[in-house]
Amino acid sequence: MESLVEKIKSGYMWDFPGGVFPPERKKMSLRDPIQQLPLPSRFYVTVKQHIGEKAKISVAVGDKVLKGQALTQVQGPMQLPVHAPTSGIVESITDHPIPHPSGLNDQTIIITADGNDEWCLKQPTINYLTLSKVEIVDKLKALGVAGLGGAAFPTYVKHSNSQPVEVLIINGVECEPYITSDDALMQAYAAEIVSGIEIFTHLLKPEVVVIAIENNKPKAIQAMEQACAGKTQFIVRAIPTKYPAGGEKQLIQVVTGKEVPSGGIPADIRVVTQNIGTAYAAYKAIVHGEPLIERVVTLTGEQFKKPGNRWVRIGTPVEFLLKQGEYQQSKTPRIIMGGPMMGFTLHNAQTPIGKISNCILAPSETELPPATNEQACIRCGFCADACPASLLPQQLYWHSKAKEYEKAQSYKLFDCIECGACAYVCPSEIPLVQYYRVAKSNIRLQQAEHEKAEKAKERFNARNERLEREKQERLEKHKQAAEARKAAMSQDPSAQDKVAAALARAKAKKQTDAPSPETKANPKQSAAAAIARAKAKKAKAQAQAQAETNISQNEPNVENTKLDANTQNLEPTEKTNDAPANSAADKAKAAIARAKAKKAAKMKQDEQASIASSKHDRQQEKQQETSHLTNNQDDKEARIKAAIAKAKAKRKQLGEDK
Amino acid sequence: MTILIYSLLALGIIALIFGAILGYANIKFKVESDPLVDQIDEILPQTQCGQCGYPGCKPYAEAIANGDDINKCPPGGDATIQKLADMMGVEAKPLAGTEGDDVQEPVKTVAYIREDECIGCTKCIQACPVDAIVGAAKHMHTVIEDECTGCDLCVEPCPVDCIDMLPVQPKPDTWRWQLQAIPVKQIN
Amino acid sequence: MGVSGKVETAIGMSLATTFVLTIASIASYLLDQYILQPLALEFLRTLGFILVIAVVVQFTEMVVHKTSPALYRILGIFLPLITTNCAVLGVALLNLNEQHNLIESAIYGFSAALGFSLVLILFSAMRERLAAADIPQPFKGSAIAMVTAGLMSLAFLGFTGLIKP
Amino acid sequence: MSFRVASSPHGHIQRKTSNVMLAVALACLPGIATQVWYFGFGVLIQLVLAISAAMLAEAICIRQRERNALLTLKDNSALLTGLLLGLSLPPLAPWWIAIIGSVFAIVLVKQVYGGLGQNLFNPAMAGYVVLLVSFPLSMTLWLPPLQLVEYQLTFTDTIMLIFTGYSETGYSLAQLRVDLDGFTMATPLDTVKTALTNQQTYSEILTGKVFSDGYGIAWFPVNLAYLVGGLWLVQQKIISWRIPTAFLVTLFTLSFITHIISPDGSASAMLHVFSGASMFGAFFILTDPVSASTTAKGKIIFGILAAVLVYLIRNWGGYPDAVAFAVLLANMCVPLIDYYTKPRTYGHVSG
Repeated sequence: MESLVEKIKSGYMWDFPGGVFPPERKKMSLRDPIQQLPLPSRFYVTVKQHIGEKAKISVAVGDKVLKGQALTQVQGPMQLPVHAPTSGIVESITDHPIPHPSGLNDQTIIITADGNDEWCLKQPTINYLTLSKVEIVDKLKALGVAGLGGAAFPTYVKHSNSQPVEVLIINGVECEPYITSDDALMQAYAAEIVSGIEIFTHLLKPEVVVIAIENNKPKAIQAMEQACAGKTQFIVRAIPTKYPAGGEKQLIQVVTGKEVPSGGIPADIRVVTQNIGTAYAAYKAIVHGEPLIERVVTLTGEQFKKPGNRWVRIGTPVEFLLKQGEYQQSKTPRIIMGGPMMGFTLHNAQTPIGKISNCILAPSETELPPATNEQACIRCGFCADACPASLLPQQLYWHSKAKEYEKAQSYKLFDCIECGACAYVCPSEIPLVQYYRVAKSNIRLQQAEHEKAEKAKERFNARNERLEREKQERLEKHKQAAEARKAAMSQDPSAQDKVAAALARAKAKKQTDAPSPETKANPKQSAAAAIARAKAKKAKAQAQAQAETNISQNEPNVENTKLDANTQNLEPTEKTNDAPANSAADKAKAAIARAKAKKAAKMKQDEQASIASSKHDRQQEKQQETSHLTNNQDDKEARIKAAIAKAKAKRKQLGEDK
Repeated sequence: MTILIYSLLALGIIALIFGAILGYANIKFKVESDPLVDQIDEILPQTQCGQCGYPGCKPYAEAIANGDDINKCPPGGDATIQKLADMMGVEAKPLAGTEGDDVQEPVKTVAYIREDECIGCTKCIQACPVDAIVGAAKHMHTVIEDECTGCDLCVEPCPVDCIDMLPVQPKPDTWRWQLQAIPVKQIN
Repeated sequence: MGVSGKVETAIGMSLATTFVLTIASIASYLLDQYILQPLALEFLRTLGFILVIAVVVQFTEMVVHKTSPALYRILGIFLPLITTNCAVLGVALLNLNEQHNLIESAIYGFSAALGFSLVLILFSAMRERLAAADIPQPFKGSAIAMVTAGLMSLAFLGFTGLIKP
Repeated sequence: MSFRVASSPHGHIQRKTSNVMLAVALACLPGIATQVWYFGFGVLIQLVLAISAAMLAEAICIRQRERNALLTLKDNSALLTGLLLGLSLPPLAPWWIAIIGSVFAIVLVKQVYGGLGQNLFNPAMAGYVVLLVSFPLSMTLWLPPLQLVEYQLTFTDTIMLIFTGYSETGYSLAQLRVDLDGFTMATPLDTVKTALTNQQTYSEILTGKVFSDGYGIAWFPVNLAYLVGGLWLVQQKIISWRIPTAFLVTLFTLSFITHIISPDGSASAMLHVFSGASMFGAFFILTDPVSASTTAKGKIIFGILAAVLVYLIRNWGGYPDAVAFAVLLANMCVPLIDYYTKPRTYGHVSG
């Protein structure tokens, strides 16, 4: 049987199951070549733009940065630096919306451009063949080159593993409708891309390099063939148009007929895939020494008056792009970052462009009608036919909706690549991918919680052992002390009368106690006073809480009435649990009730009142403790003494309870 | 009359034979203790918070093993009840105390010590079942956020009441897709 | 009904029942042939059969307890139920008035058990799928199971007249 | 400005559930036409009765559960169930037959399980079986094809018959069924079964009134019409080819084998495949997406199982045409079949 490489060279192609054919609508954004953009006034560079850990920020607020200067330093594995898109001043480092479906905020470096776009010094290497493999990979890492296909996987990691590579696939498929950023890049910069691919071939030394392009992009295929004219090792392969042919796993299946093992990475079957954009970025980084600060973004959709591809600096806010493309706001505005199949809707216009955002899509109502009502699943199986990973979407939906996560996993939920083909063909318009995402995140959460519980259990057992050990030690110490005393007693007789003298002194002290005035009272009286005072304070706090909850009685929300119920039944338990020693169960229930009541009270009480009242307590304690001291003596030292007294009193009171 | 004796005799013999077989089987198939308890303990969230009325998760696991009902664990929430129901082959009841309103997810909370009011009395350290509070006598105390299981036991012993239970804020990587709650945000 | 909630338990239960039924039919045949007949104690037949079945079930329970504790814990209370399962006694008695010899009664017992298992496993697979359907509140739980059982019996009506007596 | 947030696949093809159900209903048209042509207007009346009863029952159930009734009715599933049931009833069956069948089908077999998509059994066939079992007499009153009947029924006659049991001129249904030479007529399969039991050889039966050159007179074109409708559905990718082919191929081979073994003792393979409700069952009943198996391998097993059951009951069972029973029995095994026929997922070794 001829080896895989010959088979690929002979032009044989495999196919992947399922797949859908959405309308492409790519013409709209391919009319004119890639245009440059003026500089926006402010850039928002998200610190974490790749799969892996955040790098350490190396600039401070107010620093002056030049274009291409590294803003973060790499410290650990799987980290990637980000660079300044233009010269300017670091305005602030705060939380700002990030290009993520959740719309949450994350650490972002905000740079105000000074307009002169001045480059920092670059270290281009004319002939990279002289550099060793490690140096090239480090340069890729230092200049922040990440996969631009959609996953932003740090490129240097892909090139630093040691396994031999049989096939290197360059992914120019771009099967998502509407997006033409790779297509435009190939048509305009074929030569640079090919030299980028040469760098990858130099690094990986694959037996064959396949540049896969969908056969609905003739101009791109022609441009790439011209650029690879001389190179025997490079094969430009036109693959049949079918969504999701561009998915890494599906592309490997089409080109090599092999399947990436579940949970494994393509390198396990000696295949590596790289995106066209990544090849271009690698070329600019190695040969020109320019970090990844710019990428082609397609602005498309009927709402854009001037759709097309633009060179956009990483960190440009989407709002600026909307102005550039002359965006007309429709009744229910909807901006999608990415394509219609896998893109996510943005929560607000301030979100910046990241390394993964290849398209801003602003569809009109008629173009991509928003989903209407979701009907029940009739198990028709259209989605099972469309699924490229040959899963059973209807069973996954059935179990995910019923929260039966073990069954969902037994139907291999985590092999779903969320390409959206099943939801696209579902006649009942069920947002299947949404159900799977919810199920996946719940499963991940449950696993995380299970690990946390595991850790908590270990700590709990460790703590018990510690307490056990301490008790043993204490017993040990007491035993030795007792023996030492007995030994001392037996040796010299004088020890006896010392004990007798101590007893006599104690008796004498008791007579003098009774008549002495209050101020010099022995510890017992002051303890009783402290208990009374503590009870008063607690009653006062209760009364306050009771007053607040009565006012809020008429508030409609259920939460509050539940709280009232707690506070009501709290009253009786409050009184009872002081007196008799109760079992751990009532104590725990009281703890919950009191915590909830306190929380309700705190929500109502503003901060100010609580500080005033606690200061008032402290003053009161101070007078009682140090009668001759004036009150503005060093506050901290007095407070600690007061609390210790209170703690002693409390411990005594607890002692009586047991 | 003889029929009566015969029948008694016959039944007697049969009973004897089978009794012997059963006796023998009983010895041969001796089964040691049932590993059920630590399987249940495996599922419980180990917050040792005592909200189920038992002083910790292990005692509650033993209680479940000999018949206590399985919906007394608020931190575990529905997921734990579901797992316990599958394991014990019992019907999964909603969480105790939340039968009334619709069961929303218990908000995960973490303890937080207001530093300016803490007097370093180490009472909360003794109370914390998982040693998640760092500090020493007369020194500043603080809670290790990752370790704290939100079991609420440190709030009560604190003399100056400076510990609050704050809900955990979702970070981008721990953010969870919500099904219906896709918000339409009014931001401009 | 209780055990047919999940497919695994149903399979476990049907295996146990098959084992019990076959052994019980053989044992009851032997008991009748060699002890009751010669001593003309036919009237003791039912009592003897129940004794035999009880012993066989107890024996299986111990075997299951030893071999797979997990299955035992899930099946636990249902294993002794097999004794009360009238099919077992029914098969034993049917064997007699059909004058089956040893092999016939064994096959008869085994095939009866096979039928029982088939229905039980099908029924449990269906109930497992129903667990996630949003059945209206009054029908949840055993109500819907009864409806399904009714429809199943409706379907089995198709086999009337299959065996020409 | 605020943006609408939605989950990821934003585009969608235009084929909704309602179109799918409607397409299946349309595919039945040729079959209905031939049936009306051969058996008179009774079929249409039964259809109207069955569909209206089904829709009404569904509307009531949905409103019981406080859901938007109009919306659910628009998905045409009740219409399809009513249509399938109406087609399988004898044309002149009394009016309450159709009503009881549809109400039972919708309420007890579908809504009780939670509405569209969650019922385990095919509602139409469950309804048909309940009727067959509880009203055997009126369910087997199949009128012979019109050409053979001596008394031509007018439209008013059929309505009178259905609603009053007597035609305009006072003939009762039984009398009408008498044909030219006096003895009552039955469906080809029925005749074959009764004849075979009283030891007539198959060739003699063929000479009987009901058959013409080897096939049932009316029933062969009806089956042909359903075959045409079915093939259109498969071409439209509304139903997958797996179930019908598996069913027909198995039925054909089985009956062919027995026919070779005992040519006199059993009907020919072609008769089996082209008579009774075989075609109708294969393309419209078995492929009901809700109650059939969903996995590719599962569909084939489902088809084979149904064919074997039909073959068994037809040759040895008590009922002449057992498609309904076979469907229900196969539906019972669907959860088990789905459980064991999971396709091999990408990147996994075994299924």
